[in-house]
Parts: sequence; structure tokens; C-alpha cells
Amino acid sequence: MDSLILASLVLPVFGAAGILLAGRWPNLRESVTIVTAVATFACVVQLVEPVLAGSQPGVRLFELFSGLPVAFRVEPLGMIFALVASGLWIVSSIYSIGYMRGNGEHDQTRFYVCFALSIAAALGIAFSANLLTLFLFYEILTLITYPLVTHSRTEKAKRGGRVYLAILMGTSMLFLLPAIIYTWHVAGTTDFRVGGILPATLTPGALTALLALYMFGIGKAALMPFHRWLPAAMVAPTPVSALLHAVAVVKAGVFSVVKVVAYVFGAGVLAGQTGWLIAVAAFTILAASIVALRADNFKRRLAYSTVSQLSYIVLAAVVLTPLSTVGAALHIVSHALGKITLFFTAGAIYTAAHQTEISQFDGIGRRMPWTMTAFTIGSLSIIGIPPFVGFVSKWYILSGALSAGMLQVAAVFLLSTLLNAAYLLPIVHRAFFREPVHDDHHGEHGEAPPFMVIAVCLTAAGTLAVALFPDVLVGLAQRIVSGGGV
Amino acid sequence: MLAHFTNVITVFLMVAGLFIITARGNLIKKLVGLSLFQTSVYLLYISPGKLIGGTAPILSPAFTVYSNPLPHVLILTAIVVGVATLALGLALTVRIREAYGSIEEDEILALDHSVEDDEARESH
Amino acid sequence: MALAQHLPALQVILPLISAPLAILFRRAGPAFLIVTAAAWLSFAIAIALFLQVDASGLISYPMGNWQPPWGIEYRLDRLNSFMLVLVSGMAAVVLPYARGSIEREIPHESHYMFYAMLGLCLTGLLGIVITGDAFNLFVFLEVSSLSTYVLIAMGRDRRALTAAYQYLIMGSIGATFIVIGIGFLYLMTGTLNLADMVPRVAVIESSRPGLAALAFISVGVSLKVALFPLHQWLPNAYTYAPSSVSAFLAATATKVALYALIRFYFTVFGDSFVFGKLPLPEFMLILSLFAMLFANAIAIFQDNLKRLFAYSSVGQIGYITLGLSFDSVHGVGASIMHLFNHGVAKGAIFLLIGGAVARMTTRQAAPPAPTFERIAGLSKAMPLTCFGVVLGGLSLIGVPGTAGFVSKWYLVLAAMEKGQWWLVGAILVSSLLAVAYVWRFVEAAYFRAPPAGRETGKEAPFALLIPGWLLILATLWFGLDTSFTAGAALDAAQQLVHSGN
Amino acid sequence: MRDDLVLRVVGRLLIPAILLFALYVQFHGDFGPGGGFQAGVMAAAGIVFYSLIHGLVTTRRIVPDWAVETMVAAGVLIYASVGLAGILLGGHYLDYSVLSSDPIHGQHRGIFWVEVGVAVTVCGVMLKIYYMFASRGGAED
Repeated sequence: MDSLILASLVLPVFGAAGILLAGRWPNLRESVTIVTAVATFACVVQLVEPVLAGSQPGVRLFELFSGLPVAFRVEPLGMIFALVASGLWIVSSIYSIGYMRGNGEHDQTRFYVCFALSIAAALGIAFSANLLTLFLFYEILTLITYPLVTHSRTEKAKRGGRVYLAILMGTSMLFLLPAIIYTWHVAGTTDFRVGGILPATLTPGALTALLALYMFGIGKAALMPFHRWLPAAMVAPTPVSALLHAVAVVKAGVFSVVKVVAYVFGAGVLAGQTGWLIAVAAFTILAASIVALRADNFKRRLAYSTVSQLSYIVLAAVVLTPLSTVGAALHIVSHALGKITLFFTAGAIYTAAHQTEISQFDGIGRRMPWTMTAFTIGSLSIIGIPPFVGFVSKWYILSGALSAGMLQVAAVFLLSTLLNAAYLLPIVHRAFFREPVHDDHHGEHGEAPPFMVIAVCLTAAGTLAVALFPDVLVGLAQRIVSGGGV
Repeated sequence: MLAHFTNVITVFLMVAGLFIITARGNLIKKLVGLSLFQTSVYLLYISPGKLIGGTAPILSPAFTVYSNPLPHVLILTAIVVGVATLALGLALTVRIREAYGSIEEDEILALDHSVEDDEARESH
Repeated sequence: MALAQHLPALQVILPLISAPLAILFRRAGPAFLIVTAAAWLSFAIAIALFLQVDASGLISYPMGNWQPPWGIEYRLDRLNSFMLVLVSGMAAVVLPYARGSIEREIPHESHYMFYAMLGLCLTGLLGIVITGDAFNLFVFLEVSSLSTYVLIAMGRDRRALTAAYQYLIMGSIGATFIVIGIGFLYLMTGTLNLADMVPRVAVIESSRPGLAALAFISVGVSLKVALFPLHQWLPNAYTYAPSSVSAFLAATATKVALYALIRFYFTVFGDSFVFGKLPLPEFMLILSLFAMLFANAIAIFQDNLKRLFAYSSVGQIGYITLGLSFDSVHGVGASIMHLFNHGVAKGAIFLLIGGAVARMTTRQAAPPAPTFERIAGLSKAMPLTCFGVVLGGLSLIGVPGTAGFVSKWYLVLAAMEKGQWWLVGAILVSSLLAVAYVWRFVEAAYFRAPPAGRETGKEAPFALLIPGWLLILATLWFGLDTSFTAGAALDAAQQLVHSGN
Repeated sequence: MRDDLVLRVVGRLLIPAILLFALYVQFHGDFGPGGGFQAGVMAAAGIVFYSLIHGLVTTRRIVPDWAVETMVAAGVLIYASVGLAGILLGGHYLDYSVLSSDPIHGQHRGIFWVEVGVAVTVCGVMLKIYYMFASRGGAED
């Protein structure tokens, strides 16, 4: 069991080394990527069964500070995150091949290396057994994705990279690190434990301050006003935006939020303390949706949509009912599947038609039927329409909010669902029901490269499949609240 | 009385030395100041070691009062260090003179600044 | 074995002998071999001594069999055995590097002198650390300083001469202040043995000469430490010295001076007096904050990389003195750790930059200053060098997984123990300043196009790359396995801090 | 350099005396004021005097640069080896008592050699400094 945990962390690193060595032969290099991705996923999957059964395999490495080791422990929430990250890595590797070759990108070896290492870091976050380990991989993830964000090396990429790094590093250093050290100082441990680790002696004021440090310190969760890095990161190649800025990085953020709320504070300590946080998250949901509504750049709209959706998870986590926690965990999956589909579409359109603005998408659905159908399915899932997975997670979150009697939260969810529809469905309408504009610049184009289409269809199918067979995920999510045998 | 007298001298030398180092732009004069400053320390050590009426610390039944030899030994070392510092400082001054054609601090700084300006211009 | 008991003496004597031997041979090759062998041996000895102290505690070695407190005593505890490893280890890494790097920086006929001076400098630094005698400390300080002035003056740029001169004046004033302070202590206590002084100083420390001694020593050592605002000599010295000298000094010289500061404050005067009864902690805290914030901010705006990282050193020294001013086990431990961690990281950065400069140097002209213009787009030509500098920079920032993080963690923890949240903020803000200057390098090396006319496509010579990377790997290693650094530093702090908080 | 008869004659007379006195100071160091430090300076002064009369070039032929540097190094080495001899003979570093079967005699022997080392080094350093400055700025003729 220990070896499986370590293997899933180390495999991507070895994969990265292999990619580096195979850099001169693109076909070999991409094979290495995919083989590594599949092998990593296989390792992760094998951990599911024991975790479902209630055990939490763990492994301790070296002690960084006395009594404070770098350690891993697989608990249900981390299991879900790891499954999502490593599973979607396979798909997005396939997609990357199409995208990178289709656009003739430079420095592809570096791209694949950093990609593999990012996954390793994400898995490290997923399996971390204490705050220190989480912080370690959190920072590594920030740094290792920086070369990906700035892949194009243009002035624009440099500026985007600056914002990306300034906000992520700034928040994590100024807020998250002192929060962790303070936790260690008052609690004497940073382990994640069900029910929290903070001593009861902490004053409400200190508790609120600490919660604020954590919530804003985890900049990857993109709570306003620290969300600007996410749109800035959109200068990256689309596979990066898709996997990292819809799945791995942002989910690492909200995952950390959920973990901190559930395992550092614990529902009991926080009860009645989270009103302001609910307000901030609700504001983020609505404000980001409205910004998304006004964005014409496709990736920018998706980015703001992501900001909004991330706050769903934060909001669900701080509602502090068992149902909403399950919902938060499930929403990590459902948003990942939905949003990666949308981003894949963006990349496919960019590769095939070289279009980036939504106003240019008139009639594009007729030329790229597969892609745009997938887009429609993804949109419906994000909006939360059955039978797609978005519906399942929203259902849990709503029931949780209602069971806690938080009507205003429920109202925010409903309102934002309408906003989701308002910024996603017009694109569908534009793509399928408007006459294509013929311009001489780009000429005729057809579907995107096959690798990309396959990937898009896979994730779109995923939104349906997970909704129809949710047992494993729901089982894992329910393990979170039922205690998972700690 | 004697102790007071030497203390006054010590402090005077110390302050004078430091003043010269800071107030003079000529590199040689700065070294002179540094030497003065160091000399004051020799006095500081030596004068308390001297006992009036004391003799050299060579054991002999005829004498009971000896001066403390240790400060002398220490200061001998300090003098060596001072000489080495001075020699090195002078050697540096000679080479600065060869490289810059001046031993005035402000002129050297001006030369350096013009070089830095050139470098900046070159690179833009 | 009988030799084992003489290790403290050999620690200093081997480099001391190597220097004149290097001069006797008057040729670069043998001089290099002799001094390098001495440095490696002394590194081995340092490790042996560290383990010995670890196992059995204090070691005392009477020089010439004159028993302390009458004779000179070499005295090893946790703190200085740890420092010995740093100093001799850096020498062991820098020397092989120097062979490749001074080729282009120093005329061939002075190479043997360079090695001799480096050996002498090492002798002085090791001597300061190991000796238990106040005056002996001064003598070793001057041995290391004088050889340092010569080493700096060997830089090819003529500004190296003025930098060396400036350092000579400031350094001599500092050393003289120290010797005045030691003189007062000697006059008041009648002893020069540091350990013997402790109980006697306790009696007189509140008297006027006692306070004067403390003041003189504080100012003098602060000059050598380059504590803000007494740091003026440092940027020039580091910028214009030969690369290997910059690296060695950055890693060891100021660190050894800091060791002397710790020794005087915590051992001789005692922290409960220095930090408990005098307003010194406030004073030190303010200066440290100025160093951390101002010097780091100045660093951001430097055009020359070596100067940038020199200012960064001034800022990082601020961290160390800040930790001392806390006067708690975690604070002082963080300082001692940071001495080591910063020394290794900064040494690595200077070595790697030196490698890049060497590659850009032609045999005829003086080495070009590593300005941002010149290193633009360097990552294409020298990926390993650039990546190494970035990793070293991450340690300066204090990113987890690097050694810098460990010391920052303890420093923040110490600030929290004091309940000083604004200090926590200041520490973290200053590490963000470090992000800014490290990222200036990243953007220049990775984003900008190489300047026209620079030859591209060649990594720095391996002989220069390997020592730098060795230290980078050490930085990463000590970022994950802290049993050596944190263990020794906290132990030492435990021995030093008495004030019971 | 002008050839000055008076100077040359006085020099011929004085220089041997200076060097001899240096040796006296050196070896009498145990019993009275004196020792290696003073002896070294005196010996160097004698050579400097010679060069003032006969010119730097001639002096450098008699006492070349490499010899000066060797003196500097050799003196330190002598000192260090006395110390090491202490270790090899079973004492501590710089422990003179073990240098001979009789501790007092050993002390004598140790001090003697250390003083020799000091004298050689000091003489070397003095000459080195002198050469360094005298040969600069076209003074060489």
C-alpha cells in the first residue's frame, strides 16, 4: 500500500525524466507521457478499494522539523482529487499531442516535463497527511506551472506570469505560511484529523483571523479579491488551461480549503463563525459570473466561470453540513469534467479555426459538430441539468444548504445557475443556429485534429458516465463525513 | 594622574584618527588617519600595564613589583598587524594611482561613475 | 589514535602551513594541489570534530600545553563545530572551482599567490571560529581580513582596487574597535580566555568600561558583519572580486563575523544582560528590519547580478540578526541555521554566475560585468547554470523544499512566540522582495532575447558548473533533511540562550 | 645612481656591523631585550641601506625577489614545524617541553627555532614591502 502511494507520486517524476531523455524523438516522448499517465492512474485506482473500505493507508518520509514530517495519508477526499487529476491527465495528454502538434508549438519537451511534474505535485497535495506537506507541494505546483503559463515566452506571457506568480506566491507566503506556522505553534501538530486540531482555548477573534489567513492564503481557490491570477494564466497553451487551470491547480486550491475546513478547524469549532466567508464566496460566485457574462474572449469567459464555480465548492465546504461537504467533494469532480471539456473545445477551435473570441463563433458548430456537441454537453453539466454530473453535485450542495436552513445560500446557487446558463448557452446558440460568417483570412476549416476530438468526446462522455454510475465517488465522498475510520 | 594623561592622549589620537579617515579624501591621508587610530589602541593597552616603580617581569629576589608583560606582547602583535595593514593599504594606493591616475577619492568616484554610465549606455 | 586529540590544532594549522608552502613552490599547479588538499583535509577534520562534539560534548585543546586560562585554548562546542563545517566545506568546494575560474581573471604568474591567500583566509576564518581566546580571535580576524583584501584586489576590474581599499579602511576600523573592546574587557577582568571571562564579566558588565567594551565590540563586529547601515563596503567587494572569492566571502566571511557576534553576546556577556537589561534587542531589531526591507528593495533595482546578490546578502544578514534579537531558542536557532543555509545558497549562486561570466570572457579583455543586458536570454545557452541560480534564488526566497524555508519557518515561529505579528509580516514581505529580484533574473534569462553578438550555445565549463551545483543540491538536501542543520543549530541555541524565555 | 665615495665607504663599514648586531639581538633574545622580530627588522634595514647606496637593481641581484618570498614562507613554515614537532613528540601543538629530554632545555630549543622563524619572516616581509614600493613609478634605474 505504501509503495502504491509512493509509486503514484514518483511515477510522474520518472516520467518527466523519461520525457526529457526522449526529447529528441517526439513519438517516443509522447508515448512515454501517455504510458506514465496510464501507469499513474492505475496506481491511484488501486488505492480506491481500501479507502472505500475505510482504511487510510499512509507513509511517513523524513522529518522536516522535529515532530513534523513530510508524510502522506490517503483519505477519501484526497482520493477523489487524485482520481480526477491522474485520470484526466491521460485524456489531456492525448489532447496535448493534437494541440501541440497542430499549433506547431516550440519547446514541447519542456512542456511535457513540466506537465508531468505538475501532476506529481498535485498528487502530493492530494495525499498530504499534514499542512506542511500540503504547503510543500502547493508551492512546488505554483513554481512548476509557471513555465507552462509562460510557455509562449511573449511579453504578454511574461506579464501574465507575473500576475500569476505574484498572487499565488504572495498569498501563500503572506497568509498561508503564517497560518500554518501559527497552527503548529498553538496546536503542536499540523496533521489533518477529522474534527480539527485547533485547541479549544483559541479566542473567536484569533479563530476568525486564522480562518481568513487560510482562506485568502490558499490563493489557488481564487476567492475574490485574489482571483486575478486565473484569467492571467489563460495566456498558457490550452491543454495547460484545461488540465491545470480547470482541474489540477484550482482544484488543489479548493481541495486545500475543504481539507483545512474539515480537518484543521472541524465543523464544531467553526459553527457560527463563517458568516463573512459565506458572504465572500457568494459574492465571488455572482460577481465572477457577471464578469464572465461580459467577456468576449472565450478562455477569459471560461476562466471567470471557473472562479465562480470554485467558490461553489468553498461555499459548500463552509456551510458545514454533511450533505454539503459531500456536495463539495462531488463538485470537484463534476466541475473538473465539465470545465475540462469546455477548455478542450476552446483549444480545438483555436487549432482548427484560429478563433479566440466568442463573437467569431457564428455557425462554427456546423463545421465542428463533434467538438461543439461536446461543448453543449459540458455546458449543460456545468449549468447543472440532469442527467449530467453537474446536477448530482449541485443537488447535494443545495440539499446541504437547505438542511442547514440557509435559504440565502440556496438562493445564490439558483441565481448563479441562471447566470451559468446565460453565459454558456448563447455560445451554443451562436455555434449551431447562426449563419457562418465567411472571411477570407482563415478560409474553410473542418474538425480539429483527431487526437483532440477524441479527448473532447471522452470528457463529455465522462460527465454523463459519472452521473449514471456515481457509486464509487459518492461512496468516497460519504466516507469523508462518516469519518473514514480514523 | 599619569593614567589620566595617557587616557586623554589615547582618546585624542583615536578621535583624530577617525576624523582624518572620514574627513580626508586623499587615500594616503586616510591611511595616516587609520594608523593614528590604531596607535591609540597601543597606548590604551600599554599604559595600564605599566606600574610606576615596577620593573621588567624578570624574576629576581631584588624586586617585588613587576609590570604586566602581557599587554606588551599583545600590542607587539597588534603592531605587526597594523604594519601589515598599512603596507597593504599603501600598496593598494600605489596600484590605484596606476589604474586611475589619482589618489583623491572624489576624482576616483567620478571616474567610476563615468565608466558606469558608459556601461549603461553600451547596453541600451 | 593519538592524532585524533590534536584535530583542533590541525584544523587551523593545515591551511596555515599550506599557504607558505604554496608560496615556496611559486607555481600554480603545486600551489593549487597543496591548498586544496589542506582545505579538504580540514573539511574532513571539521566533520570529525563535529561528530566528536556531537558525541561527547565540549572539546578543549590547550595550545603549547599552556593550560587555560593562561594559555591560548581552542574550544569547541556545538556552535563553532557547526561553523567549522560550513567554513571548511565552502573552502573545499570553492578551491577546485577557483582553478578553472581564475584562469581568465588573474594573471597566471600570480596564481600561486591567490591560492596562498585563500589558504590564509581560510586559516583566519577557521581560527576565529575555533579559538577560545579573545585576543587570538582578533589576530585571526586580521589574518583573514588582510588576505581578503588582497584577494578582492586581485579582481580584473580596476574598481576591485577601490573596493579592496574601502573594505580595508572599514575592516580595519572594525577590527580596531573590536580590539579596543577586548582591551577594556581584559583591563576589567584580567583574562583573555573567553570562557574564563564569563563569570568575571558578569560582575563588571554594568560598569562603564563594561558597557564601553560591549559598545565597541558591537560596532566593530557589526562592521565586519555588514549589518545595515554598516554594509557599505560589501556590495563593491562582492561585485568586483574574482568569482570564486565572491562566493567564498559571501558564504563564510560575514557568517564568521556573525559567529563572533553571537559568541560575545551570548557567551561572554550573556544574553540575559545584553538582551534583558539593555535596549539592544530593540536597536538590533530595527536595524535588522531596515536591512531586510531596504537592502532587499535596493537589490531589486541593481543592474549587475553580482551586486544584486550582494545587496541580497545584506538583507539576509538582517534575517540572522533579527533572529538573534529575539533571544529565544527558536530565534537564535533560526539565525544559526540561516548562517549555514544562506551561506550555501549564496555561495552556489555566486559560483554559478561566475561560471557564466567565465564563459562570456575572452582571454584578452577583463571579465564583463554580469548585467541584465548581458545575461538576457542566457537560459538557451546555459540552461543548467540558469536553472541552478533559480533554485538558489528559491532558497533565498524561502520556498519549501529548499534550505531557506527551514530557517524562515523557525524565524516566523520565533516571532510568533514573541507575539510580534507585525514582525511576521515584515519577514514575509521581505521574502516577497526576494521573489522580485529572483524573478528579475528569471525574466531576463528566460524571456528576453539574447543581445546581438553574444556567442550562444555553450554551457558554462563543467569544472565551474559542478561545484555550484553541488551546493545547490546541498541546499535542496538541507531543505528536506534538516537533522544536521536544524539539529545542530537548535542544540547550539539551547546552550546559548539562558534568559529562560 | 650617483657614485658617492663617502656613502660607499660608510656603507661597507656599517652594513656588516648592522647584520652582525642583528644576529646578536637574535641570539641574545633569550636573556635580554631582543628576539627575532627586532633582529629581522635590523637585518632588513641593513639590506635596505645597501640598496640605498648601490641601487635597487644590484640589491635585487644579491637578494632576488624569489628569495624574499621564500624567506617569508620559510619563516612561517619553521614556526609551524616547531609546533608540529611538539605533536609528533607526543605533546600538544607548540608544546616546547617535549622537544628535548629536559623540559627547560626543550623550552629553549623551541623558543630558539620559533625566533628564527620570526626573524626570517620579518626580514622577508620588510624587504618585500621595500621592493614593492621602491620598484614602482620608474624609480628603478
